[in-house]
Amino acid sequence: MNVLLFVLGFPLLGGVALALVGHKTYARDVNVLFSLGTFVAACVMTAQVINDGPFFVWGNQFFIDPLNVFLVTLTAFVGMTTSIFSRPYMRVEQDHGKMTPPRMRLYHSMYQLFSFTMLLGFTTNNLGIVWVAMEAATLTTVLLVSVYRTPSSLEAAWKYFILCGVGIAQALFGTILVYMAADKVLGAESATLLWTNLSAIKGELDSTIMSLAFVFLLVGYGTKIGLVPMHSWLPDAHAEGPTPVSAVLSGLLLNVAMYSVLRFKVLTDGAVGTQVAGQLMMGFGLLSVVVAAFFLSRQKDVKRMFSYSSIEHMGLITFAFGMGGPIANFAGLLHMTVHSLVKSAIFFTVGHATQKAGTQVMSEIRGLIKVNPTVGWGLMLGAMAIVGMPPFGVFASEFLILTTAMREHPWATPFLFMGLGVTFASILLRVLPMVFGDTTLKPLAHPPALIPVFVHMALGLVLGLSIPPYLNGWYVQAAAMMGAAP
Amino acid sequence: MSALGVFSQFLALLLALLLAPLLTGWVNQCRHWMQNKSAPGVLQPYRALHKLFHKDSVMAEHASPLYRFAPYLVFSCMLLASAIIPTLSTDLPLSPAADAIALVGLFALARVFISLAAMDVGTAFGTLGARREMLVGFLAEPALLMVLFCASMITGSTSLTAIVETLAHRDFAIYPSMLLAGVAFTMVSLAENARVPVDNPDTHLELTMIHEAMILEYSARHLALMEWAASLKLFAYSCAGLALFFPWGVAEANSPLALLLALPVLLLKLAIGGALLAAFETASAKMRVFRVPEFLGTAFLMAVIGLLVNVLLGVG
Amino acid sequence: MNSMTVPGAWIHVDWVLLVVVAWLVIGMLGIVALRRFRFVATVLFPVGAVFSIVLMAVALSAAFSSPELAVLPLGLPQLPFHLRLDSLSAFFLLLIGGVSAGVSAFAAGYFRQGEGTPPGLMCLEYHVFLASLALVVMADDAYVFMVAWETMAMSSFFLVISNHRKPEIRSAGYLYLLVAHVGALAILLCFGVLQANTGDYTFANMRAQHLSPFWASIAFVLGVFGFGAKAGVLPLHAWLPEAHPAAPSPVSALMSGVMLKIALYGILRVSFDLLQTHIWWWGVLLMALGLATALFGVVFSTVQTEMKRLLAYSSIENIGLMCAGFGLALLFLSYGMKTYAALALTAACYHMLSHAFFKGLLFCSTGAVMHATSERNLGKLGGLIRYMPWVAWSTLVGALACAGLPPFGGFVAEWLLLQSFLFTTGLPSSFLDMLVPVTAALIALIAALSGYTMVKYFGVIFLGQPREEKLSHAHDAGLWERLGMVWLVLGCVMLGLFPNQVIAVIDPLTQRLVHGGMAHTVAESSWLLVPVSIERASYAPFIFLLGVLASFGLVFVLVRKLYHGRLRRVPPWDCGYPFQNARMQDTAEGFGQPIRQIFELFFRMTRELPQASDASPRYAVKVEDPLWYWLYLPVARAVEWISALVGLLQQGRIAIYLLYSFVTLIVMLLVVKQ
Amino acid sequence: MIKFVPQLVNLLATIILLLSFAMIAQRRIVTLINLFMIQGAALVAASFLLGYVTNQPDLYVSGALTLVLKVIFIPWMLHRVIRKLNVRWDVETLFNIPTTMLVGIGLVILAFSLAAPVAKLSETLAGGSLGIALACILLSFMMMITRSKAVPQVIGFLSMENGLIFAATAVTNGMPMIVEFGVALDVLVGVLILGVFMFQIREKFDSLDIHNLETLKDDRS
Repeated sequence: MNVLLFVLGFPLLGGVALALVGHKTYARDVNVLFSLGTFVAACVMTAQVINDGPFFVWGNQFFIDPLNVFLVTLTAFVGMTTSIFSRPYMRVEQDHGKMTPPRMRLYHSMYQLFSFTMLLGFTTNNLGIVWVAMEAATLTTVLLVSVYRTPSSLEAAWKYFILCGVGIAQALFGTILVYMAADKVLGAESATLLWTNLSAIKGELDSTIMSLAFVFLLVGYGTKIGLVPMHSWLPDAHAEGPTPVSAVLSGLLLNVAMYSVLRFKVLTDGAVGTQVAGQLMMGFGLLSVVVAAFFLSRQKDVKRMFSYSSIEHMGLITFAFGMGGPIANFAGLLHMTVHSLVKSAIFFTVGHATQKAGTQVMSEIRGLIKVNPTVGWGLMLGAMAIVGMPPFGVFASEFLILTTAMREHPWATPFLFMGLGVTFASILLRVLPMVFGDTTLKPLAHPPALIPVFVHMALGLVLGLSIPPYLNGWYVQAAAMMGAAP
Repeated sequence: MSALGVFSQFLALLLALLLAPLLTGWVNQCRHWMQNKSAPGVLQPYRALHKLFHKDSVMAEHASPLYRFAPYLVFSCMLLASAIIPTLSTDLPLSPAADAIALVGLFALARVFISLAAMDVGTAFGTLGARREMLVGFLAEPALLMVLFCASMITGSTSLTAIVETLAHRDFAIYPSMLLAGVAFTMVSLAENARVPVDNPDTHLELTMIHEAMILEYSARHLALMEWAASLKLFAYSCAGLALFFPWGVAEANSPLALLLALPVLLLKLAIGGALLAAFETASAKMRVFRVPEFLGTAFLMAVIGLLVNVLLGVG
Repeated sequence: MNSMTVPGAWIHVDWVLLVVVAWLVIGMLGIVALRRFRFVATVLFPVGAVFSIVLMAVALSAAFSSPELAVLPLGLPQLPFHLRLDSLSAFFLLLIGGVSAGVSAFAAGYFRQGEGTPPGLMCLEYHVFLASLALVVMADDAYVFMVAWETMAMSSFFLVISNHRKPEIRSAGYLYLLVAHVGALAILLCFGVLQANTGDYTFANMRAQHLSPFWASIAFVLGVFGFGAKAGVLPLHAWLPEAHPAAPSPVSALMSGVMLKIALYGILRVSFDLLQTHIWWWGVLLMALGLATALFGVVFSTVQTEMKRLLAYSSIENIGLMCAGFGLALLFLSYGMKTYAALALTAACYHMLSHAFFKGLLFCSTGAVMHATSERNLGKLGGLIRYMPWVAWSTLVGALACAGLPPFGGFVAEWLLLQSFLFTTGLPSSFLDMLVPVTAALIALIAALSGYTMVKYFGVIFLGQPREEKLSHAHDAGLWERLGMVWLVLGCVMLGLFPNQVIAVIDPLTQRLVHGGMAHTVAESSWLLVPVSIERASYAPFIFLLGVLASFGLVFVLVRKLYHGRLRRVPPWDCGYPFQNARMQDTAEGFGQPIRQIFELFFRMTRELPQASDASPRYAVKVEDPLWYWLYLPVARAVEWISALVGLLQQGRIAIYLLYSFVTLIVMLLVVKQ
Repeated sequence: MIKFVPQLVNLLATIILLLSFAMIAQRRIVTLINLFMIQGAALVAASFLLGYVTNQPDLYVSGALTLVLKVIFIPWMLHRVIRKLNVRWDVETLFNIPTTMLVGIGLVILAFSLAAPVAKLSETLAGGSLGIALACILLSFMMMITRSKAVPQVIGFLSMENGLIFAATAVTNGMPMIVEFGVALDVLVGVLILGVFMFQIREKFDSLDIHNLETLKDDRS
């Protein structure tokens, strides 16, 4: 009777249950309840890992270690807060007639199934299952993105499906190659896709196959991370779906993809011995940072803009992990965490703002702090945090990344400098008039749910000012687990 | 500070106070002679001052206190200036209190206050004069400073007494830089003392006047103080110039004899200097106000070149 | 707050932290009492001022004591907040405390009910700003430094846009924050170089590293760029004349008086303390930058017609002079001429101190004037000395100090600076020797020009006749405002009259940074300020002042005694033209016009000249900053252009998107195939 | 018999490759679906064969899955879809066919050259056919790029999956069972969702022409 059962069971059950009753009015609260249950279970599991270290579940098909347990908790947490946020939000959407009861049912059940697939992807030890989970996550989110059934949402979903489907297919080929490589070492017994076994013998894996495999995996999962130039689906999907979905997509799904790439990077580094994987990741990371920054600077739609900022941050994280080394890995993990928190918080506020304005076009959203100071300040602080203003955590990780890069890869710093500078300029240029100045907005019937926003911001603040020791313990172990690259 | 020092300090002050109007008078005298006019007499400035002090002061009704005390301040600034410039002796107790840079600062202070006073009443003339005065000042000050630096580079000091002492009693040497500096100094002092070709002390022509425009509103004792301050300024400049470029005859510390000797030498030098000034003024024509910056800019550049020459020849 | 030196004992660091915490608490109280204006104004701000004075006292005693360390249980896990209070920090804490005391008192009377940010929030931002200022100079590792630094930028940014309904104010704040952040990124990279790949970000470690000249130079240049951006050094000055006018006056006073100095503190810390090697061209670079900045600033400030813009440009000028001083000190240091380096550094620090006071004072006075007249355009002011004497006379002191006239602080600073330039002869390289006269000349010119500016500033605002009707019922500043301004006036006067005592405070700093100082020479000559030797140069402001005052009084008394003091008040002489009115006085533009002509090539001017045929002929001239067109707009255009190109990538066709992935895949396969 | 097996597998592999080319060339959607079905059949044959030779029951199972999905269900569904939406022709491709073929040949060469070193290492019977699998994947990728209607794109996507399955089967004698099932499930659900989508797209844009799906550009909108 393992706690993991609950971690995975709650969302799965919730998916089924909400598939039946998701259209009822109380479904929102049911949704929140299941997410809450998941979060509690995740916390318990975390406690276990903290107490008695990593452990296997069910014939080591599942493996819980510091790296994934903290991602699990993060996912469960953001999933919960997002469900809280989506209560009033979706209510308003229903009032505006954008959602109908059957769509609500689809939305709720897919929401739960989506978090199930993510948690599965994190916890499983079988790289094949990782792939399955990723594909399943894609499918569920495709349905979530298209839930409005508007032409643009359909288009976005279609692109999302095709591009990510193809990408995932590459990833599968990569996985097959890895399997092949492992097959030669371990022989034909069926445990050969278990990450633990693989990482045990990563030194002996054939380097040619592994490097080939990593290319496919990076392109494949990189599509889901949103690395330039495979990013094209991301802004559409984030902008056209409901805001809670944008929040979880930006905040969580990208993390899952990143996580799986990391797992494979460890193997590849072990097998190839050279830095090739790291260099590829650094290249993609830099490209994403710079290109996304320039994309950002020309957006008019607020959600598009922040989804580009997600691309930029993912690029930064990829760059950090590409550099490797304890500090950079630490920074990468920290950045993953803070980005999830802050970005989802931003999407929450943006959601309320867009509902008030009745549009996502930034030039028509003005003077939030006149109408609703809390939303306004939430957006302002969120923007400040996401562009890397201390004392928020994003700054902490950017501090470590930049300072490390400056001495280890000086050639990269001009690009980072340019990327970060342009991002800062563009985001604030758009956000300032949205928050300040005279207003054009109207108050709404239902009060916004701002607790999640400020909880997230507070956590981001804590991560910037003083990281709790146990969390730090996680990071350090996880960073070590990813191997201190030479 | 020795008793003699204190004495020579007082002597210098007294001399400045008394001789300043005389010098002005003498220059005017010479100029009238050269222009074939009948001269009012050397003592005319004293009479004018005396008359002015007797008159009732007339003042604009909305003039502020600043306007009232400006003349006193300007006057005392000039007094202090002429107190720290070694005229007779280099043994001046006050001189450590203010070196060359402070001297320039002192002139600047006086200039600022006279301009502010001119702006206070708010007539068109006053502000015009103030602006022109500041225009002259912002180029004249650095030029003067550069001239002094030229000397202090040679003598390795910015304290006036030290400079004069070294220049006067070091064995004679020719410093080409001092030539440039001398020319610059002459131009600056012409501008600073409202002389042709920069300004004309005895016209009230709004196209050209600078100094007169500023004190146009003043009358009686305030005007007297302003005039006296002006002649003190002229005196101070002349003494400074003489001390820098013809320092011979200035007495050293504790040598009463030299002190006695210094007085006639000074008078002689002043007489010649005044005559030359008058001659120059007569010979040259008043220039347009807009050409003043070029004039002073030239002076400034010359002084800087002088400094460069110093460096080049590795003096000091 | 556990301190390392004497565990348990209550040492300076703890006192400073106490002040910081107190400020933060005051800010929080402001949030609690968000809209209770009277409480915020008459209780919170004065209390903050009291703590500023405490800080000042602590800093004074800390300046002479040995460095103290403290470690706060905050920050990154491997990197808690390291704080260090050495003589350098102490000096700047003194500056912060001294100026902020006056400004806070002024602010207590200044902030009014009304538009924009509620007073409580203002109070929070203000005191967070103060606290972050104090923390920056205390920081002893890169992380806490950057945190405090950016907090400073952010809080001041929110203060600047506190009246955010005006779009131009918002854009000013935006420009400010942008430049500040770009600078911060550069500083970050600078620290990245300094930590030399050890992963240890404490300053102690950075001091221990010995970088190759190449890396050291990179660090120096990055540092100068980053901190220069914050200080308003050319060509990154453009935010300054926008942000200062936009901000409320006490905030501009703090930004101009204190924050710019904190930026210079960064330059000092990095180039003198953290970097162990010093290369001569660093000094030359800094000197050139500084002089260019100073000349640019002063020339622009003379032609401004808006009070606060004028002062902002004059701040740029002063910053430039300080940078020149630093550069000279670096030059001397790189040739091991410690005494002269100390002299130059002392001059620069003295200038910082006096500039902090008089510029704070001047900005406060603009605030008072704007409150009294709701007018910031010089062309519409005039004659205020009769309606608001307090403001006028204290402004006069500030203006004289700013013009660098004896016997005020500004003059002492310039005096020392010129002295240190005079000593530059005797540098090993003749090329540098040739540099000296030119630099000295430039400095003299700049000083004179600032005199011009200040006469314009004071004369046009306070003297003459009121140019508008409404001015005649302008009211003088309130009690708190007077208090604050008087405090700052006292600062200016003290700095002017007691240079030796001030230098004694600066001395530990120079001892620490360049291992040389002037204390010994100063100590033996009680009233005289003697940089090196009495033969070389000396200056005694006190005797100077006594001389002037004595002769003043004497003349006054004598005139009264020998003659009389009779006075008649009449209307001024109208030159025989009875229709004169106040509009016929020289305008601000008119006063700046000669400078505009002489330095024409500095400006980007657009003139509108009247025609003979015009029904109502009007003359207008608009003076703009050419750098804006040569540097900033091109960069902006470049970004737009690139982003337009990048935008082509995202053109909607799924086939093309697939093609991207496909090509990427192929290319990477080819890459790994090698 | 055993010694013929590698040749046989390679023969099947070649057939699959041939079919991919055929698909690229083919314009009629119905034929396209049929070709896809045949490809699936060949795949099934290959996996059964390998399963028989290496007597691994897993391969039978996966073969069966493929049979059910790729040979029976999906073609049937696609047929139904196109009948419902009556889209029979995919007249204009983005590039003309011969060019596409040429590029395709280039891709095959690349795939082989990439697979060659890897194939040497593989000691399974049909290790050599890794290159062919890779080629199939790349070809179907290209097909997806070149086709301008939704259905052919989906078919391309599915045939890419075929290539993957073939790779798994031929190179590694099949993935672990659980993975096989997961993959199969995903494919099934994916196809279902795609079907639904096509109807929705059709009803929104009344055509399956993906030129309609180009509104979400980045021209400052």
